[in-house]
Amino acid sequence: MQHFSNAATGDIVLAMADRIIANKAYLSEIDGKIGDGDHGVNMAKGFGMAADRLRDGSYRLSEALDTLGTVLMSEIGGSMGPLYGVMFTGFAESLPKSDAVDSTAFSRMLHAGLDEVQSIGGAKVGDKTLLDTLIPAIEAFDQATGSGATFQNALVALRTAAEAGRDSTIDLVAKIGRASRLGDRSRGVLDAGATSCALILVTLAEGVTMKLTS
Amino acid sequence: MQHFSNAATGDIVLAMADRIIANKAYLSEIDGKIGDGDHGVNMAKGFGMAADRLRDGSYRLSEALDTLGTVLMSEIGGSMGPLYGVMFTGFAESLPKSDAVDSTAFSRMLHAGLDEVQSIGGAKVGDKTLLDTLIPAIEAFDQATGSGATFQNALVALRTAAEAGRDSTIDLVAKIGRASRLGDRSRGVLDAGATSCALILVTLAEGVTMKLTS
Amino acid sequence: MQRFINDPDRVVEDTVSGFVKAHADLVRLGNNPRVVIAANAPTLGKVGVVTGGGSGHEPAFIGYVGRAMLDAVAVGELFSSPTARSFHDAIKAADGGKGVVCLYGNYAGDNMNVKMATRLAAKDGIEVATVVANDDVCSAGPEAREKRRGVAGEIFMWKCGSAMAAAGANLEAVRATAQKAIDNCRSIGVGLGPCTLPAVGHPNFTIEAGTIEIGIGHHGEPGIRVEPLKSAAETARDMCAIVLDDHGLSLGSEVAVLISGLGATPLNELYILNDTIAAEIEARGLKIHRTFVGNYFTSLEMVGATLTIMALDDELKTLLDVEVRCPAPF
Amino acid sequence: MQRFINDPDRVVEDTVSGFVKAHADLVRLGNNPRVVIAANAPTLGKVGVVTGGGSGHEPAFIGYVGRAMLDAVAVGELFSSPTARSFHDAIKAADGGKGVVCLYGNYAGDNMNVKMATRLAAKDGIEVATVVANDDVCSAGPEAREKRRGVAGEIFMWKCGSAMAAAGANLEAVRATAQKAIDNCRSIGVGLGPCTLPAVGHPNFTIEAGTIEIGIGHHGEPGIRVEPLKSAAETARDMCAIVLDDHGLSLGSEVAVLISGLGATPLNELYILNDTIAAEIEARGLKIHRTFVGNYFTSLEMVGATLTIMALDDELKTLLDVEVRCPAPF
Ligand SMILES: Nc1ncnc2c1ncn2[C@@H]1O[C@H](COP(=O)(O)OP(=O)(O)O)[C@@H](O)[C@H]1O
Ligand SMILES: Nc1ncnc2c1ncn2[C@@H]1O[C@H](COP(=O)(O)OP(=O)(O)O)[C@@H](O)[C@H]1O
Ligand SMILES: [Mg+2]
Ligand SMILES: [Mg+2]
Ligand SMILES: [Mg+2]
Ligand SMILES: [Mg+2]
Repeated sequence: MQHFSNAATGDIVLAMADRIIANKAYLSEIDGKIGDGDHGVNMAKGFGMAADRLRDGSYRLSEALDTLGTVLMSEIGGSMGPLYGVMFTGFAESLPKSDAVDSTAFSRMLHAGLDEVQSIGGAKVGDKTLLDTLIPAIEAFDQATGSGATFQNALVALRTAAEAGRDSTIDLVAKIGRASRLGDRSRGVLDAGATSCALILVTLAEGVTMKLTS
Repeated sequence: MQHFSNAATGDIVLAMADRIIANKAYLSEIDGKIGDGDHGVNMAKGFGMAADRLRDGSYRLSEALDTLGTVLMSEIGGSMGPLYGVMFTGFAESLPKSDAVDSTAFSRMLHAGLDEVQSIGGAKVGDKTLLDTLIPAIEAFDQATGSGATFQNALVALRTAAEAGRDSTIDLVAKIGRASRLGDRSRGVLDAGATSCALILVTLAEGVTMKLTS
Repeated sequence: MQRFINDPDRVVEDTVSGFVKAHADLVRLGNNPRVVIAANAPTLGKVGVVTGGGSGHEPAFIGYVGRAMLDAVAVGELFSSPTARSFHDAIKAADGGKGVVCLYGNYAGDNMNVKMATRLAAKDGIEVATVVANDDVCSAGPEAREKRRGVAGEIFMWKCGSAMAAAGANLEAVRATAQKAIDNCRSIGVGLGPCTLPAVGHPNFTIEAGTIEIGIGHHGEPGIRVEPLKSAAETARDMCAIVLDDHGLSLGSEVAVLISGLGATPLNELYILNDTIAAEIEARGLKIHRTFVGNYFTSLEMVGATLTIMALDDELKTLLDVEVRCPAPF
Repeated sequence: MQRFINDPDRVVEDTVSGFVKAHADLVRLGNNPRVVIAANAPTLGKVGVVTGGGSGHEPAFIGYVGRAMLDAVAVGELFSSPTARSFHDAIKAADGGKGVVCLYGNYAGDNMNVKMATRLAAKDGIEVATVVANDDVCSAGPEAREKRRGVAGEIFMWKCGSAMAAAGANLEAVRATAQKAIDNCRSIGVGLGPCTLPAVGHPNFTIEAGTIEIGIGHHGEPGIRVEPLKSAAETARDMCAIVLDDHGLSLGSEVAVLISGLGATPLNELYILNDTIAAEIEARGLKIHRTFVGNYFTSLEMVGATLTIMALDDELKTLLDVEVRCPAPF
C-alpha cells in the first residue's frame, strides 16, 4: 500500500509558501477585480512568516502544517487568517500518530480541514470561494481511491479537480464575502481564494507524490 | 460759486450701488488673479443691501452715505467692510449742516473719509490698495480748486486722477493685504480695491456734476 | 498619494504607536502590539468590555478605550479584521473575573475571528458573551437584519454596554443592554468620494463627480443607488427617510443622533446636514435627546457622512449620559 | 464640488443653524445670527471672553464656546473676518460687568473689525482688552513676531484665558494670562492639498501631487517652501525643528502639543505624525504634559496638518487642565 512518512515531509509546507509568495502579485491582481486587491499580500505575509519559522530545521508534516495554521490564525486576521488557519491546523491534528500516512489517512486529513473551514465560514460549493476548489478536489481523491486507484493516481485526480474547480469560479456569481455585494458584476473572473487554494493543493499533491513509497 | 444740495442728492448712492453691482463679476475676476476672488461678491452684497434700504424714499446725501457706511460696517466684515465703511460714514459726518455743499466742503468730506481709511487700515500710496486711487484723486481735486478751477472742472480732474491712480496699481507690488504674500508675483495686474474705488469716485463725480448749480 | 505615512505596510503600527504616545494617561499596550488596553483595565469584579475591527476608521475603534468605556480593543490591518489571537488577547486584558462581553461589527472576518477567540478564551476559563452590531440599514432588507453590517451605531453600543459594566452589572445584563442598544440603532452612509488603501495605491472604488452613493458601506461597499448630487437638505431628508422608515418609532419617542464624517468631509458640512436632519426628526414627532456631530467613525479619507439614530428608553438615556474619558471626542 | 451644501452663499448660515441645533445644551444665538453665545453667558461678575473669525475652520471658532470656555464668538463669512457689529454684539453678550477680553487672530480684517468693535463697546461703557494671536512661525521672521498670523495656538489662548476668567480673575489678569499663553505658543502648518470656497468653485491655490508646502497658512497663504513629499517622520522632524528652533526652550521645559488636521487628512495620519513628533520633543529634553490630536482647527477640506507647541508654567498647566464643556473635542 502506498504511503508517505509524516516524519520527513515538513518541507512540503516550505514549497507551498514559496509557491504562494511567487504568486503574490497575481493573487492580488485577481482579488482586485472583484475584491479589495489584498489577497496576495495577506497570503504572502502569512505563508512567509510561517516559512521563516520552519526554514532552519526539519519538521514533521503535521508540525509544519500546525505552524502554518497557527501563524495564519494569529498573525493574519481578515477572513483568510481564520479560514486557512483552521484548515491547516485541522489537517495537522488529524494526521495519524503513527508515522505512515496512507490514502485513507490522507483523505481523513483533507476532510478534517474541510470540516473546519465549513464550520467557521459557512460557505458551500457554488458560492465562488476557495471551497469551489477544495470540495471537488477532495471528492475526486475519494472517488479515485474508492474505485481502486493508487494513492499516486488519486493525487493526480485531486490536482486535476482542484484546477477545474478553480476555473469553475469564473462563471459563478459570488454569494459570500466581499465580492458578493457586486451581484452579477462578480461573474467573469476567477475567485482569488479558489486560485490560492488550487496552488496549495497542487503543491501538496506534488510534494506527497515525490515522497510516496509502497 | 458752484454747489449742490445735500438734501436732494441721496440717489447718487443708488447710482454707486448700481455701478458696483454691474461690475460684480469683473471685480471678483480681478481679485481672483492675486487675491481670493471675492471682492465683487463682498462689494455687491454690501452695496446691494444699502440700496435696498434707500430705494423707497428720498434721502439726503449725508443720510445715504451714512446708511451705506453703516451697512458695510455691520453686514460685510472682512477688510472692505471696515475700510469702505469708515470712509462712507466719514464722508457723511463731515458734510455741512447747511444744505449747500461747495467745493471746499466737498474737499473736506473727501479728506474726512480718507483719514478714517488710513487710520484704520494703515496703508499708504504705493502699497497697491484702494488708496492708490483715492489719494491722487483727492490731491487732483484740491490742486484744481487751488488753482481756481470750478467745482465742475475739479470733479473732472478727480475722475481723471482716480482712473490714472487705479491704472498705476498694475505696475505695483502689493505691500499690504492678502496679495502682499505673493511678493513680486503680485505685479502686472490691477488691484481690485483700487478698481472699485475708481468706480465709486467716478459715479460720485458724475452724480455731483449733474446736481451742480451756481 | 498626498499622505503623512512612512511605509504603506506599517500604517497601523505607526498609528497605534503615535496614538499610545498621545494618550498615555488613558491607554496602554500589553504584550500584543495589536491590542490597545485602557490604562485602568482590568477592573477586578467588573465585566470586561472589548471590541475590535479593521484600522482606518479612527477614532474608531481604539479611540473609545478609556474610563467607563471599552477595556480593550483588538486592532486589525486597514479595513481588515484583527486576528483571533488579538481578540483573544483583548479579552484576556479586559477580564476582571466576571466575564467579558465582545461588542463588534457584523463582517465575515470579525465573525470568524471572534468565534475562534471565544473558543480560546473558554479554554482559559473566561466566559465571553458577544453582541454583533448590524445597524446599517442599506446592507440588507428588514427581513434579513442579521445580515446587515455594523457601522457607527457600534459607538452607542459600546457606550451603553461599557457604562452598564462600569455600574457593576453582570455579564448577562451587560450583554442584554448592549444588544438592546444596537437593536435600537439604525444607520445609513452616503458617499461623495472614495478612499485609497496606502498599500494598494489607487481608490478601492469610484464615485463619479456630480453623483452621490446612497447606502455606501464603511469600506466603500456598494450602496443601494447612485444618483445625481443633490442639496444637503434633500440628502438629509433621504437619509432620515431611510433610517426612520426602517425604524418605525412611535410618536414622542426620544432619540440620540450621531452624524459622523467619513474622513475628508469638513465639519461645517456635517452641521449643514444636521440642520435638516434635526428638523426632519422633529417633524416626525420624535424628540432629540442628544446630538453628536463630528468625525466619530471614519473610512480613511472617504468623502461622505453617516447618520445613526438610536431610540432611547430611560435606561439607555441614563447610560448614554454617563461621563466618560476616552481619546475620541465622545 | 462633492459637498453637502444647499446654497454656496448660505454655507455659514446653515452651518451655524445646524450647530446650534446640535448643541443647544451649551450654546444659543442672540439677536444677531452671526454671534454664538454660551448658554450660561453672561456670568455676572465674571470677565467675559470672546473671539471671532472667518468660518470654514470648524470646530474653530464656534466649537469652543461653552462652560469655562468662551462666552461668545463672532462668526464671519468663510475665511473672512466677522463684522465690527458682530464682534461688538459678541462683546455685549459676554459682558458680566467686569469687562471683556477679546482673544483673536492676527489678520487684517479681524484687526480692523475688533478695533471698531472695541470703540463701539467703549461707548456702551464696556471695557475691552484685546490679545492678538501670532503663533504661526513661518508667516514672519522672529524679528517681526507681531506680523505673524494666529493659528491653532489660539485654542490654547482661549482655554487658558477662559479658565482664568472662570476662576474669577480680573480683566487685566485674564488679558495677561491669555497673552502669556499665546506668547508661549509656536505653530506650523504643512499642506498636501488645497481647498475650495463653495462660492468660488475652484481651489484657491494648488499643491502639486508629490509635493508638500511647508509653512502654509490657514487659508492657503503661501508657505516658506514647496518640496517633494517626504515620509511622515521626516515631515514631522521638519515641523518640530521649525517650531522648536523658534521657541528656544530650556532643557526640562514642559510643553503641551496640539496636532490638528486641516480638514481632509485622516486621523490615523495625524497619529503617525505624532509618533515622531513626540519622540523629537523628548529627544530635545522637553517633557510633554499633554497631547491633543484631531481636527481642532481646520481649513475646509484642505489636506495637511498643523503642529502647535505651548511652553507651560505651573499656571498655564493648571489652566489647561481645567475641565470644560464645549462642542469641540477639547
Ligand atoms: N466564508 C468563506 N468561506 C470560504 N472562503 C471564503 C469565505 N469568505 C471569503 N472567502 C474567500 O476569501 C477570498 C478573499 O480573501 P482575501 O482577499 O484575503 O480576504 P478579504 O476578502 O477579507 O480581503 C475570496 O476570494 C474567497 O475565496
Ligand atoms: N489696509 C488696507 N488699506 C486699504 N485698502 C486695503 C487694505 N487692505 C486691503 N485693501 C484693499 O482691499 C482689496 C481686497 O478686498 P476684498 O477682496 O474684498 O477683501 P479680502 O482681501 O479680505 O478678500 C484690495 O484689493 C485692496 O485694495
Ligand atoms: Mg481581499
Ligand atoms: Mg478678496
Ligand atoms: Mg481585505
Ligand atoms: Mg476674502
